[in-house]
Amino acid sequence: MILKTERVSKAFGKLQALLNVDLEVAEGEIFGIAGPNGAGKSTLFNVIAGAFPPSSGRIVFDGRDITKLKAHQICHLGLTRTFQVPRTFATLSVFDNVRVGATFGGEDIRIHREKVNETLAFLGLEEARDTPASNLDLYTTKLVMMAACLATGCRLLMLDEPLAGLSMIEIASFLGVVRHINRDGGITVLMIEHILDSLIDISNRMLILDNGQVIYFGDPEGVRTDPKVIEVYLGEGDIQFGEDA
Amino acid sequence: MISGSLYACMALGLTIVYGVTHIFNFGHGIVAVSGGYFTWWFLSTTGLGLIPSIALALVCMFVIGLVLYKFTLSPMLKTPNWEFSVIIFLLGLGILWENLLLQAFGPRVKDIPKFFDGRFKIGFVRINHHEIALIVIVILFVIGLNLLLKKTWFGQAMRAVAQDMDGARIVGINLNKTFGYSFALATAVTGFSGVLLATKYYMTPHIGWDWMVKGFVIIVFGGLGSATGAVYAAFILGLAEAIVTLYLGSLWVWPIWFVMFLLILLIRPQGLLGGRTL
Amino acid sequence: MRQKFLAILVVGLVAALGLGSAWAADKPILIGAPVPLTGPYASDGEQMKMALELAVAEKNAAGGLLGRKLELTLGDVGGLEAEKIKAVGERLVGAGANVIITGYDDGGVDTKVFGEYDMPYLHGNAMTLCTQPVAENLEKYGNVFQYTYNDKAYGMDADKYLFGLGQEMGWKEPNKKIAIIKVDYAYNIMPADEFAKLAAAKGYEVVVNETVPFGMAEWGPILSKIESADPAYVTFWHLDPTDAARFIQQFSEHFKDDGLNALVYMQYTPSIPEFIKLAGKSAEGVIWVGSAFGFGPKFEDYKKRWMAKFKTEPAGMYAEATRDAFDMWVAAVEKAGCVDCYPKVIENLRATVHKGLCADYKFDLRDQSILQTDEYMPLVWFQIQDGKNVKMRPAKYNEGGKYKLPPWIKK
Amino acid sequence: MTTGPSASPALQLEGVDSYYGDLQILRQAAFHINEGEVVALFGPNGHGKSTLLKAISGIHPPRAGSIRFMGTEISKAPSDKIVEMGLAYIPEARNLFNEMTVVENLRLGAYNRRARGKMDRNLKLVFELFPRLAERRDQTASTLSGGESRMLAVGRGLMSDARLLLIDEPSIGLSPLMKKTVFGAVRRIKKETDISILIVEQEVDYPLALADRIYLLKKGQVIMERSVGEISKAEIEKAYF
Repeated sequence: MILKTERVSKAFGKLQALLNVDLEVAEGEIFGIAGPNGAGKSTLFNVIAGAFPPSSGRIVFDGRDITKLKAHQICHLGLTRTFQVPRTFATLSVFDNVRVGATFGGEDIRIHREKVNETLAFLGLEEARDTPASNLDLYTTKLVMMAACLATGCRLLMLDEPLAGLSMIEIASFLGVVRHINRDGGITVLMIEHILDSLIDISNRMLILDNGQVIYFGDPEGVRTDPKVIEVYLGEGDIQFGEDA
Repeated sequence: MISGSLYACMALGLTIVYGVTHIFNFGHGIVAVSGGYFTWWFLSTTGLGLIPSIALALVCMFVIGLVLYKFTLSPMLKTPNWEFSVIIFLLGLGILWENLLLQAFGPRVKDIPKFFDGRFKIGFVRINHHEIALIVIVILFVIGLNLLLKKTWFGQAMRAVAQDMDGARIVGINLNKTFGYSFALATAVTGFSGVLLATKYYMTPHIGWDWMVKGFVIIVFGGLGSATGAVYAAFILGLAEAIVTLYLGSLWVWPIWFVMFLLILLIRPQGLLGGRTL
Repeated sequence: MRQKFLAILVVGLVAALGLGSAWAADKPILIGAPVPLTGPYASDGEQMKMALELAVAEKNAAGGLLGRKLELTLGDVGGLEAEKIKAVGERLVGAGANVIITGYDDGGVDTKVFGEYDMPYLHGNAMTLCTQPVAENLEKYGNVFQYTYNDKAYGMDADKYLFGLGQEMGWKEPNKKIAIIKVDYAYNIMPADEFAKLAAAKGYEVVVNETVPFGMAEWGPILSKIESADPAYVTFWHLDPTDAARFIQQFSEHFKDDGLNALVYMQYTPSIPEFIKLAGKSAEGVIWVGSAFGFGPKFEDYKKRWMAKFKTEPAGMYAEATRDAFDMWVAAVEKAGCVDCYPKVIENLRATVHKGLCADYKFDLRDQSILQTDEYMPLVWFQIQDGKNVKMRPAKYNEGGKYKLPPWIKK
Repeated sequence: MTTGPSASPALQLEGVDSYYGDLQILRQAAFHINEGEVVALFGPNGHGKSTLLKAISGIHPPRAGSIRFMGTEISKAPSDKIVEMGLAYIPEARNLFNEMTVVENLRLGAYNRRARGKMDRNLKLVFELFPRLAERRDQTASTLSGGESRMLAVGRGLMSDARLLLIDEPSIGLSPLMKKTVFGAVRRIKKETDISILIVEQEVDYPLALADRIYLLKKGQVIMERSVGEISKAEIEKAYF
């Protein structure tokens, strides 16, 4: 197990965002998380990545208790994340954006350069290396964000709705990159996504959250037929129009 | 309490302008003073009573605000870096206007009569009728402003612009018009605070700068652009002023204000109720 | 060759100087006046300006000084900031001022600014800060004259007379406690501290000692402090009439019902007419001390001329003191027979015994400030009675009145 | 109530050019929407879909070309006038008033003079379409979930008494169930009113099931027009290249 959460709960005032969430991610797998809007998916990421501590419960990463660690400490241990809203440094070039990630490692400048170049090559971003981030399209921006995470030298990468806003073709090629990172880079991936077909397709195992609680855990294909998941998340039928159905 | 309520009134004008248009009005103090001077002038030359004079003064302030916006600020807002040029412009205009007041009315102190004479006593505390009147007026004023913001189309438009400018345009609000009327309204509100201040503390053309600095501390303390925050901050700082004067000496008021100011910026960088808007 | 060149140069210079002075006879004599025309002291500054304008106009109408016209150049020193006085000073001297006259212009650097030059500088700053350098280096700062006494004089004077007043009005001090409220300014801190020191030596105890900033609007907390300390003397050292009026107004309201068994003393401020106008009835019974200005036959005549020119009354001591300074300097120049023979003019100023509009002036030769005695430029004690300032002492000024118990002392 | 597609265009664009600074986004864009029609606009990211909607709604006016709405030229009209004429833009970013309640947001949707009188009627309609919003009417907008705030944005657009809705990427970030709800509401608008709708989307499935016609926008130009039924999802994907 590279990542394990034990009965993790988080409350914001009266709002119970997470309740006793148990999660186990095995080294080398792609793990998918889905669930209705407001189910607590992003909160779970935030708690794991150390943006804020859980109200109760324990988080273990790579055999180490990280429950109380700060975000940057967790990052140093090799666990990084991307955000739903693309965040890059607009005026910096792609190279510099990625280098900011690499600098977290605290090694000397030469090693950074190499690592950044390596990462850019790995993700096929060499051509864009000198483009300012503000001139990139959405797809490339997402790749750059991911590159910046990888350059920290992480072992577990958490992606928060990486496919949102991408066209079908872009989705397909982005998933290809994720597989490449996973297989050839040896990086474990934890991914939140609404585009369920894609998520089922790429994940080794999946978890569905609803109201802060785990309602499904296990085989991705099983998601489609699980009655509880259909009730709160998928809705009946294939293409249907919700409330007037 | 009393200083608090007067500060609140003054800070509200600043907050409206900043909240809606993101203009920092560095001529704010002199705007307040102008309200007082107009009232004083109508009172001493027209033979009108106090209330009509105040009303007339506020109408003047509103019109001046509107004209100022239409012919100077509105064109400036279209230029890049307007945040800075507008600050400098308003600052310069404030100084110019102050000197015009000085030329027109001389440096002597002016005052506006109290609304009520007399006072009463509760236990050991003596309270003037005038001070009660001031507090009541300010409370009514805050309530009225709140109603305006919440219950009228214009008020809702101001809030909408303050919260999301693009959203406001999407629902069909004319930004320029809303900016203009907000600026005019704020000018009148600020002028009114000057009237109230003048009934209690007298005024000279230059006194506005003191008021303005206090106003700035209050609105940043309260959270930029938050009207409720400004009112809370005004009362908190007014109370702090009284307590500090009593126990430490009045020279400590400013230092303590700034310590509180720094503390709140450290603990809550967005200010007391920052992030919330009109 | 070189000697010849030098000779020509010398001849040229002498010729230029000769021509220059011949030309100078037509050139007006320049009076530089650094005064506060904007900012918190603008109302005093306006009086200084008017006083000098009237003086110049009258002197020119009478044929000028030594046959030459006088001309006034003003410079605004605003809120009396050091950098302003410096800039204004350099400008006035640069313009060729033959004398610098002001009511007041500063809190302590003016002596250094004008001491650099030779022309006489007459100011009424009334501060030890301004006369100290003169006392320490008469050689260098010999051109600096302060035609008022020093601030500490108020403190010494208050100690001398304040505690005897009770007897005159049939009031016995209930205790030996003193409250001191002073504004954060040397002119007021110096005498207040001096007073505290001297009074303490007599066994009085300072129970409230507040330094306040300018622009103090809400006096409630300080009044509460006074109420709980219950002193027999409340002394108020300030120079802004607005702040002082707010104080006395809130004071009289505060103690209207329960009273306060204490005398209220004020330094200087009520001499500015604005004070009584703003404070109204609430100032009734206030005892205050100011300079000997604003009364007497010579002043009445001056007032008439003033009103003829300006259509308003002269307001405050600087309407008058600035004129006295001007006259002093005119007398010194006329006695010397020349304007820019500065050492001679300064010599004459030092020897001055000037009969001013209201009181007489004689310089203390140690620091070139004015002696404060009953004979020369006395401090005058007033009480506000029936809305008027009534002179109480020195005896020669007494208007026949007796001190009355102020309204807040309840029997 | 339903009148179905009619022949006279509600919206007609001809030769629209739009720039951001020196960068040209739209090149001679042209298309039309008939009254009562639902049209879907597809196209790769960054090729001008959102810019097109901003040009129509007056948020970012075009530099050249003609935009006619109900027969009136609006390419130079200010955004508030365009809203008043009955054209509502529902941006992908939602642009809600976060510190206001749901119902305050909706009321502001009826800010324009024409809509004010019909506010109560339209409010009823919106609450009928989105019962979820009625439940949360006094909650502040910032506390809504992603799907709910998307509903609020659509609802606010309807409040303007719109005759044409421009909806930008309604499905982005929504769960499958939420998508069904939002598109379900769009279908009800189609069935029960004669409001015309333009949907810009990445996800093809729902719009294909809803729309009467589709357009494809690529490199700032409308390169393809098809009636639904004439084209499959796979063909659209292919056209992206």
